[in-house]
Amino acid sequence: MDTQTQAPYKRFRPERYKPQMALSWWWQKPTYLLYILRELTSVFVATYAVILLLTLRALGAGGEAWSDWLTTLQSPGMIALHLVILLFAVYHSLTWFSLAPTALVLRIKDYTVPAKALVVAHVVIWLLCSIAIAAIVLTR
Amino acid sequence: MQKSIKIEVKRYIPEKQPTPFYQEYEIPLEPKWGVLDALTYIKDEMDGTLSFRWSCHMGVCGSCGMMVNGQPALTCATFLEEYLPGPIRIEPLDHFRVIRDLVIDTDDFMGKLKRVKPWLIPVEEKPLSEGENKQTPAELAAFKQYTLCINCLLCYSACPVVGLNETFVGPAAIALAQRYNYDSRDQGQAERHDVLLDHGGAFDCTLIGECSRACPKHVDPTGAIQRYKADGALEYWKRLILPRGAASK
Amino acid sequence: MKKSQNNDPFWWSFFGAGGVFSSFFVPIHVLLLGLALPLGWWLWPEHESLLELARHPLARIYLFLLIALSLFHAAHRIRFTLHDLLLAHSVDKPAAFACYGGAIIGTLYAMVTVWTL
Amino acid sequence: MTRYGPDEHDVLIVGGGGAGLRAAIAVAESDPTLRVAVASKVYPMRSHTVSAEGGSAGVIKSNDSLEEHIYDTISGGDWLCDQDAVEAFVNEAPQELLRMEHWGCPWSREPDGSVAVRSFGGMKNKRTWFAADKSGFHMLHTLFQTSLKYEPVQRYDEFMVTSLLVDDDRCQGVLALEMATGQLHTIAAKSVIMCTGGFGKAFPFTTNANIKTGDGVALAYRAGVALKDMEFVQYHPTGLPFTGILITEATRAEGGWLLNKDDYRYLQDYNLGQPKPEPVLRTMELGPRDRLSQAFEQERLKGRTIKGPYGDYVHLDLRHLGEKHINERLPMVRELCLKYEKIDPVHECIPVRPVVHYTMGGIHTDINGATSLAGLYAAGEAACVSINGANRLGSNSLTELLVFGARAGKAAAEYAKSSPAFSSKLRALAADAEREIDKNWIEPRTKTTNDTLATIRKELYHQMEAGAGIYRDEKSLQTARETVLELQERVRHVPLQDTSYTFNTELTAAIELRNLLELSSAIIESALQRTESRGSHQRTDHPKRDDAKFLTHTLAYRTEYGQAPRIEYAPVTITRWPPKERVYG
Ligand SMILES: Cc1cc2nc3c(=O)[nH]c(=O)nc-3n(C[C@H](O)[C@H](O)[C@H](O)COP(=O)(O)OP(=O)(O)OC[C@H]3O[C@@H](n4cnc5c(N)ncnc54)[C@H](O)[C@@H]3O)c2cc1C
Ligand code: SF4
Ligand code: F3S
Ligand code: FES
Repeated sequence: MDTQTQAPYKRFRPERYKPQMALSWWWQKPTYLLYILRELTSVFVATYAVILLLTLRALGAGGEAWSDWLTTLQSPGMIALHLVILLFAVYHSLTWFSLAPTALVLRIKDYTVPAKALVVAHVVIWLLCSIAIAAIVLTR
Repeated sequence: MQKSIKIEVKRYIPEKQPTPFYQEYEIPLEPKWGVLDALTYIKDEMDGTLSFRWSCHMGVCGSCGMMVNGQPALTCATFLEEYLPGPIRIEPLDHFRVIRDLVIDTDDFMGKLKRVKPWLIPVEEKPLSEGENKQTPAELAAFKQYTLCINCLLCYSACPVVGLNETFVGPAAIALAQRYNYDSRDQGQAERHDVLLDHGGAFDCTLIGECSRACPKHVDPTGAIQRYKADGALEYWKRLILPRGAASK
Repeated sequence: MKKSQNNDPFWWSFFGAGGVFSSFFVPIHVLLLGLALPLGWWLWPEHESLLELARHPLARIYLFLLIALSLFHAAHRIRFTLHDLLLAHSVDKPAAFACYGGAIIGTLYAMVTVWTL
Repeated sequence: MTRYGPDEHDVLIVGGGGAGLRAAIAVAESDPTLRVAVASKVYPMRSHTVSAEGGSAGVIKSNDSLEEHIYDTISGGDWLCDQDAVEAFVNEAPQELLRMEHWGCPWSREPDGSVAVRSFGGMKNKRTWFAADKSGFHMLHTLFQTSLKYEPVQRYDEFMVTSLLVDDDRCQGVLALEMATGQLHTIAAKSVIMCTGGFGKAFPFTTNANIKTGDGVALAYRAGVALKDMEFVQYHPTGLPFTGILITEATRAEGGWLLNKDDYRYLQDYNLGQPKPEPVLRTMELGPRDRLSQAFEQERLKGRTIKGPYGDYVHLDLRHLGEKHINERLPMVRELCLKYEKIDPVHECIPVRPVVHYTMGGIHTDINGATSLAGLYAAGEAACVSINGANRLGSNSLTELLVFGARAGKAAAEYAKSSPAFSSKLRALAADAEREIDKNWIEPRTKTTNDTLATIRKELYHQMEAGAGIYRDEKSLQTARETVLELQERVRHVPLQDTSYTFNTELTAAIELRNLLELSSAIIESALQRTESRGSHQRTDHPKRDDAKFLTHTLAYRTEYGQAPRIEYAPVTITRWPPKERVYG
């Protein structure tokens, strides 16, 4: 039997309707918005990496360059920028830690370490690291 | 006591007009009714032309997924009283082509499902006479969660990446691949790497996490995908650095 | 087994490492060097002693990794976010080029900086 | 459609449930050159096998024996089983279940890694393999996923088969409605296997899914094949009152109790043994389903059940099992109760009532699934091979899908290889069938009636529950008989509102309803003429089993549309287990 000559049951061949995603999709659900904010933290992380690089440059360029750089840092614009960066950086850290358990499944024999415990562990380590860095820098 | 509730249904009948339209129905509000019961009521008593899929009415066949007030949901396991006083807006699942009314085209998904080789790939066939493969409860627990997927596709319509990127195999398919990867009886990971490492594979996921929030069976595709990314990246480096064929067989 | 045509796992590895590094260490640096010190919440350590600290071999490695990995982390994310926000596959190639390119340049610059400190 | 190959096959399987998929794999394995296809009106993993919870029986433990499984099945079926079929079934069950294990089915395990088994109603020994309480779900998905690896297996998903193409006295394919387009396809096949499941949807309160409308059984019936033992319809004693959602027998196997409105374990009053705190096999709550459902009905008549908005009910008490045990062994039950009844079985009793669950009757086949029509095979709940007799034992059905799915697959493959070329009239036959559909359903009708599909369906439900329910008698059956025949006439005049060709679910519902009506009339007529009580068929006017007259299979043959069937009888195969009284407790 050939199928080619098989007459269609009715002339009709339906079209599919393909919905389009709106440009504003990320605005339509709170969780999407939080996601986009989380992704945008990367812009600030990158910005800070550049600032840190400039800081090192200034540090390496001698005492005068360093105090110039400090003055720059003290400008209100720079302070404001750092505040924003800090906000996003902390959001980045928190979201990163809260998602860490998704990739990490710790199983000790029959016991699976609950995700919450892993998140808490991350936060604790984060705080310890931060204190350590602060101590090293500030006790100079 | 509220006696009735308004249901707005997004309809699409290709013979009628090329774009969808909304239609409203006012139906009696019965205790214990699910959204699906409302739809069958409409179909039986008000409008025989409304098309939608359903079968088991117990949240296990996976055919009745729709958008309910903008969230993907299994309509047989979502209840009217959760949406009082209404109205309730019912639409076909997002990101899929629509065939008719609330019926979406799932062929693309069926193809993707097959691509990840969701079957047991043992090193060699074990003859029946040797009995069962031993698998301890702990080994079972290592992949059990990923076996629970009912292919309802809620995760696909929750995930923006699915909507943005047609080639993405998607959360459920990757979770299913992981279901076999983590099965102590399976040795097919290498074959599945070929798909999951490639374009459209796990690395297209940007960890939005909506898939897991939408999943009615707590499969946690987000976790499955993230865990894959860790395994997959390792495999990638092995394939890059080690001579051909030396990476995991 | 076939070689993957897709380099995303490569970039993702750096993205992941960068994510870990930056989430643990970036906030404290912002707080210290960007706010606490300029605003005088603490006495400024001397330029000399700071420089000495930064020249410690471990510190050099640490600083280099922090900058480079943060850049790669950000590059990967920005690339995908651009794609998600603009809904355009056509931007992906140029975006990838710009993002990863930028990260590579930044990394080289960081290497020189740290080396010559 | 590029997705589908040419519509010509060696073996076509209608139905993508457990039986259909197992058959497809059997064909593909027996000869990879055969062109095999599965046509299903829903995507295979949506098939109703998905909702089976409890498990699948097969002897595997060393303290169990094949002999015992055979005996439990035969006595459970009130001696109406064909004993040769039961023997084959029990013998092949373990290897089929093992094969499922080798295909990856996530069976629950013992601590040492071997497969765990649980007890089940009517079984004297623990032999039910299970995957938590989602056994059917896991089996169906395992079969479906495994079937994907066999390249020769093609699929026609969401194709509803509407007619068989019969010429030269053999079945040569089907006509199927592609739901997405409304196109009718002629699918030619050397042999066809009907795996379309049961027809519990003829009743209002049922655990069965919307798709269980017995289409394949009706198709075979229309093609002249006899329907066997249609009067035997199983009520499951524990369904949720409104939704009919099944609360698996495993709840009772794990130790659940049935309590009437006085918190009394009423089963002890019905020859089912004495209550013990621990579950005891083949007694009390672990008695067979027919007995438990009948006990409920008796309690109801005595006014000792609880009244609710959706009918009377009793309580299933799991509270003494404790939260940990319930979560481990019965997670789905807890989930279902929380969702659909808003109660937590850890702290509250579950309201339950008997609901229609399984249809023992079906297409009359031999031990290889072959029917009297050459080229037509059947397996699964659609078929009646006769291993279930007058009452199926829980957990035998899933195994039946595997054993007889595989057998039918092999037999159909053999037949296809030796069968002659398609007859030249196939195209014309298909055109006829197509015209029939068009005439009956598609052509716009002037409105001459106020009937709708829903009103007719409701009337059918009412008649089946009242006339052919747990207890039946001459009078109730007669009324049901008249009404159902009348409904068959009325349904022909119902105009459809939906004139679209695209996914017209009103059209498919109409076809399904017509199938249900035909089957219902076969159920009723078979029940009317069996003037005895046996297993699930209980006649209040003939309360005794009558082996002298009725140790026989009922065969219902179709006469005219809208006429009652012709009933004949065929002997039951008895080999080593002569009929005895059925005792439990
Ligand atoms: C709630 C519930 C729990 C159960 N629990 C157990 C248990 O614990 N143990 C046990 O042994 N048994 C159990 N059973 C019984 C068992 O699940 C069924 O008997 C069995 O699954 C039937 O399988 P099947 O393959 O014959 O049909 P199904 O799985 O019902 O599949 C029928 C297939 O036929 C297709 N089809 C139907 N009509 C057409 C048509 N016109 N055209 C094309 N395709 C068509 C459908 O699409 C579907 O794919 C349970 C049943 C129910 C309802
Ligand atoms: S992963 Fe969850 S949401 Fe996605 S298809 Fe499976 S069950 Fe549905
Ligand atoms: S929502 Fe989508 S992006 Fe990944 S984590 Fe889930 S698949
Ligand atoms: S109808 Fe089956 S999942 Fe809702």
